[in-house]
Amino acid sequence: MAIAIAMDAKTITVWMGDVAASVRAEREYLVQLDAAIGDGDHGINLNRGFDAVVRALSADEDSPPGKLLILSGKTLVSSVGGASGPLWGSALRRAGRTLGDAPTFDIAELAAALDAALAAIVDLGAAAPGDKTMVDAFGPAMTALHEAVNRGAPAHEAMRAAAAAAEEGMRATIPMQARKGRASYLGERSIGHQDPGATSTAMIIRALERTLSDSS
Amino acid sequence: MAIAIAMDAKTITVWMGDVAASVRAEREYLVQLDAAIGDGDHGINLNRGFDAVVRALSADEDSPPGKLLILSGKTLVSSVGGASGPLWGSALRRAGRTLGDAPTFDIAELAAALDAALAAIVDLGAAAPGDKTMVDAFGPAMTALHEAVNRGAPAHEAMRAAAAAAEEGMRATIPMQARKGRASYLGERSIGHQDPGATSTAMIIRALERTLSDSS
Amino acid sequence: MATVVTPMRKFLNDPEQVVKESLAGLAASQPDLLRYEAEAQILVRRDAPRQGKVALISGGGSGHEPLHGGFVGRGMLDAACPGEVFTSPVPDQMLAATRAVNGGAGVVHIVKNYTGDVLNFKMAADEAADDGITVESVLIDDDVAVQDSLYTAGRRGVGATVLVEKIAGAAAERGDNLETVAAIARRVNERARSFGVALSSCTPPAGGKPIFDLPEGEVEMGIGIHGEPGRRRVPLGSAHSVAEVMVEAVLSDLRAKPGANVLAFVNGMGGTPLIELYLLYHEVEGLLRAAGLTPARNLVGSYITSLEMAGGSLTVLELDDELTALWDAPVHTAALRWGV
Amino acid sequence: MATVVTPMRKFLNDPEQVVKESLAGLAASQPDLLRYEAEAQILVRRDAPRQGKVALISGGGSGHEPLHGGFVGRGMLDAACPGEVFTSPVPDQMLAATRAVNGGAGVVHIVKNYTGDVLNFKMAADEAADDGITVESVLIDDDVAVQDSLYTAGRRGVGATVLVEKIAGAAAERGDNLETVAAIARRVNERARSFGVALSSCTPPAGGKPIFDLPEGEVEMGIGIHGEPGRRRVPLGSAHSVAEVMVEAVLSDLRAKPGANVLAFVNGMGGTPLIELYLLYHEVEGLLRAAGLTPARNLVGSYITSLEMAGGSLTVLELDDELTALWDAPVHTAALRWGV
Ligand SMILES: Nc1ncnc2c1ncn2[C@@H]1O[C@H](COP(=O)(O)OP(=O)(O)O)[C@@H](O)[C@H]1O
Ligand SMILES: Nc1ncnc2c1ncn2[C@@H]1O[C@H](COP(=O)(O)OP(=O)(O)O)[C@@H](O)[C@H]1O
Ligand SMILES: [Mg+2]
Ligand SMILES: [Mg+2]
Ligand SMILES: [Mg+2]
Ligand SMILES: [Mg+2]
Repeated sequence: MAIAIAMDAKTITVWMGDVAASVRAEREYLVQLDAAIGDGDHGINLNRGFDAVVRALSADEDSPPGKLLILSGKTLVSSVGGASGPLWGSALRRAGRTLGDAPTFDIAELAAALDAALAAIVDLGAAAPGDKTMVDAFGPAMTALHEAVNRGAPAHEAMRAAAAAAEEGMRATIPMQARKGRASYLGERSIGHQDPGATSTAMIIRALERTLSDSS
Repeated sequence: MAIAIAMDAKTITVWMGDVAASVRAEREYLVQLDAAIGDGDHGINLNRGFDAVVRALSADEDSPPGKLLILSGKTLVSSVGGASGPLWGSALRRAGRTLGDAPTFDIAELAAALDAALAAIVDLGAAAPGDKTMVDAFGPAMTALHEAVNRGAPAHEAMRAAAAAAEEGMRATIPMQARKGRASYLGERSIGHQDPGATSTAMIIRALERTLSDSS
Repeated sequence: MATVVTPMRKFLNDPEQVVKESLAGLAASQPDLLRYEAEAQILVRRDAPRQGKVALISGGGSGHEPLHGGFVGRGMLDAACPGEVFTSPVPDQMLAATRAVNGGAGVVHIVKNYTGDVLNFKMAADEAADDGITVESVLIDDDVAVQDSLYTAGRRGVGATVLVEKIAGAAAERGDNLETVAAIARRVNERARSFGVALSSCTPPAGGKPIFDLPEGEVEMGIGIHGEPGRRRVPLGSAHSVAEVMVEAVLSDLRAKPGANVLAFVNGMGGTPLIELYLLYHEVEGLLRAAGLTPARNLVGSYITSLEMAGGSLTVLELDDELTALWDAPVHTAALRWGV
Repeated sequence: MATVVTPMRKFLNDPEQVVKESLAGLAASQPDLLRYEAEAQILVRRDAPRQGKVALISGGGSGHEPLHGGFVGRGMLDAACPGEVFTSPVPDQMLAATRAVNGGAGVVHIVKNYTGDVLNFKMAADEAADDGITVESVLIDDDVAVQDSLYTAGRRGVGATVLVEKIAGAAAERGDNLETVAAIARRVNERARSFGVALSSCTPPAGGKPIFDLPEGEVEMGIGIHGEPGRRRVPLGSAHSVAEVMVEAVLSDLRAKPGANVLAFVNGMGGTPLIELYLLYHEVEGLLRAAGLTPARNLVGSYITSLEMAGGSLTVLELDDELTALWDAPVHTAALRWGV
């Protein structure tokens, strides 16, 4: 079985680099999803935002992981706009504050940081489960993550369970009628489409899973 | 051989009624021709104009043919607009003045009236043969008409020759480069298209031929 | 009827630069009126900040021109914060604009009710408060096509935004204080309702594809201004029948006093020419009078658009003497100008 | 009214009525400015005839809104004669307008150089002369896309028409006599050149079909304002490259004095939104400066259109002090307003 190694600043930069790459790769797909029930800019927004995050991080060599997450969140807020900018921006900032100044963190601390991230999104956007938002991918991911951590699974295994749950939650948004964000304007016409924010959220968590697996 | 009967006011009303009917029938075709090298309104313009002429004539029972032509011309001027309104309007007015107050007219007098009509078009529009205008249908028609009248052909035969020549002249506009009217803006791109005004002119002369044939 | 997919028939260089280049062009065409602060990507009234005057700023995604930049100037906005096309601006822009226009009397944020705009403006307002700048946020939500319920993000802000910016701008210009200007802005939003229809889709430059497909002969009823699909799609009827739907939707929700004076705003979505907007106004005006209302003021033109979308919207504002006087007050912006 | 499904993306009732209904809407929206004489199908300045003032009228096919009806009012036109869509009006209209506005000081006919317009205005002028009304006809022919030669009907009148109506209108308003007003109008036409491009076709309501087919990715260079095809068709390049062609075509023919002040008029064809027009102005302004000219004045917007056509045109007018002062003079019309 793999030996879980402690996670550090590198984990954050690799993770954000992976998110930037996968968002760029799926940019058109996210645009199409958003065009169907929103305004077609989600892929462009996140592409612009995470490219900016990568640039910002590359200028910061020696900050601890918490600070890098705060920098990432501030960068998203300042570069994305739209609904997803403040939401994911606040999420990463809140997660960073939770990690504090420690040079490393373990899976339990990571889970706590991600709890704080989800809480930030809910505080700001007030979305409930089933509203057809990023929360419907993020929520199930956290449940699965805690379940795995509690049974002592190694980091990358726990995160693999979280990523799978996020993707399941993402697909589960298809039959939902949106109650938050632009898609809610469509009323019943929002049913039958996968939520773009839930989709990008599943991608962000899957990127973290890859990061941990490769470093283990 | 047919006995040529004298032409009178009825000839004018029947002729104008036939023109209105054939322009209405060919309205879309004339629009397409004009769309190719002009602005696509020729069929609509003449349809509006000759319908107005028919209405005006139906309100005038007992005027002599010359007066009816003047009324027709004035009506065209007041209802068509575009280039073709003043041109054909002035043409019919000038033709009407030539016929004067006589209750009837023979083929020679008709030819003289049509000469005056063509002259009015040239005076106003200054088009020369080969400029790709209605003149390229009207001119050949008059040459053929005079030739037939001079050899003593009966009215409807003479007019049949005129109508055939007008249609030949109409087709001959296809290879021409327009030097007058909207089509001239296209320069060489006007080559290869049949001139809408020459086309409607050939229709007007063909309608006169049918009028004379039926009344003979 | 063949579906015609809207192609990119645009004057365009790099799609990523369209907003910046367009803002530079607007600023170049109005040097006496406003300045473009490229770094912060904001348009600021030339003579800002004006000491003692309540300042108004607004912002939102681009693609709605002349909103908001075309409304910066005397008697209207002190600054505009244009985001990327159809994407709300970032808090840094609103914060920079708030600082640039603050004349000590406070700043009004005019925020169209979209999640993105609301969240980004909120973050900017929080930071402005840290600077000790008093900010009053006014939410615009006049679109009757969206049910205002727990099941939606609430009504969208559409046509009323133009009227709020003009009328509240006049109140600030005459010297009203922050609370009064904000109250007047909220009153305009309160007394205005809008409904929009799309006759075609539109194509965001960065995406390069129409945001939805609308076959010829169909109309999308109840659209917003971001190319969001509407609530239903029906066969396109006569202008009269479309006007009937618009007027009915707006009036049934506005519930204006019988005989009230109203401002009728017939707006084009960007690709619909004036010949049609005047024809539509002809229908709307008749229907309003038939409903017992008096169109005492009107605005006809493309003032809040969705790129090159064909379509239009109707906004009806119930007037009172004060709102009428503030509407008539002098205004000098790139897009609205009278009395000066 | 019956709900008819129209294949066109237009607000439309009976296609035969579109001009009348649109004119009625414009008049209803501007009751203080003008009146619509439905019988004669003309728009007349509310306070016409103004004794002792030289009157200006213009007219042409409809589909170019706001031209000409949107320019009726103080400091511009005294009356407008709108024909059917893309079809010049009939002499009866110009005669009725001439009689309605004649204040004893003579009437200027502003005629765009199209065979139809020229012939119909000429017939009206002849009849007005019979009434003893002095008419000065001014021909507008600023379109450099058409070679002015024996082999064409001569240059078309396009964008300069707007500038002539504004500047000559200001001259008449300040009390200049007939000869002076006509001379100033001719000077503006003389010192102005235009060039237009189409990014899409347009569909006349009565015809119901696009007037020409323009594939995506191609641009029609050197178009007029009636959907006439242009002189050549090329792949659509960047806004910068299109602006280069426009500026080159206009300046090479205008031959303005080095360092001259110019008025740069970036016009939309009806379906192109402001975000693109400002972007295009940004390019044009830079190219004019690079050519050593000073864009001292500008006008950006859709003022002389071809229905819903996507595209634009550039008009450059070489200014002198008098023309600049007359441009700046107060104007109050539906489409242009400042200083009042
Ligand atoms: N109130 C909210 N709470 C949580 N997530 C939200 C909320 N509103 C919108 N979202 C998410 O944001 C996504 C859209 O993001 P984006 O397209 O970038 O912004 P915008 O809708 O402003 O264009 C939606 O798919 C949804 O998942
Ligand atoms: N100067 C002219 N002399 C003779 N005929 C002309 C002249 N100019 C145009 N025409 C004729 O008019 C026709 C176009 O008529 P129409 O489409 O009704 O007017 P418009 O060109 O104003 O739209 C042309 O096809 C041509 O035959
Ligand atoms: Mg979006
Ligand atoms: Mg024509
Ligand atoms: Mg957006
Ligand atoms: Mg025509």
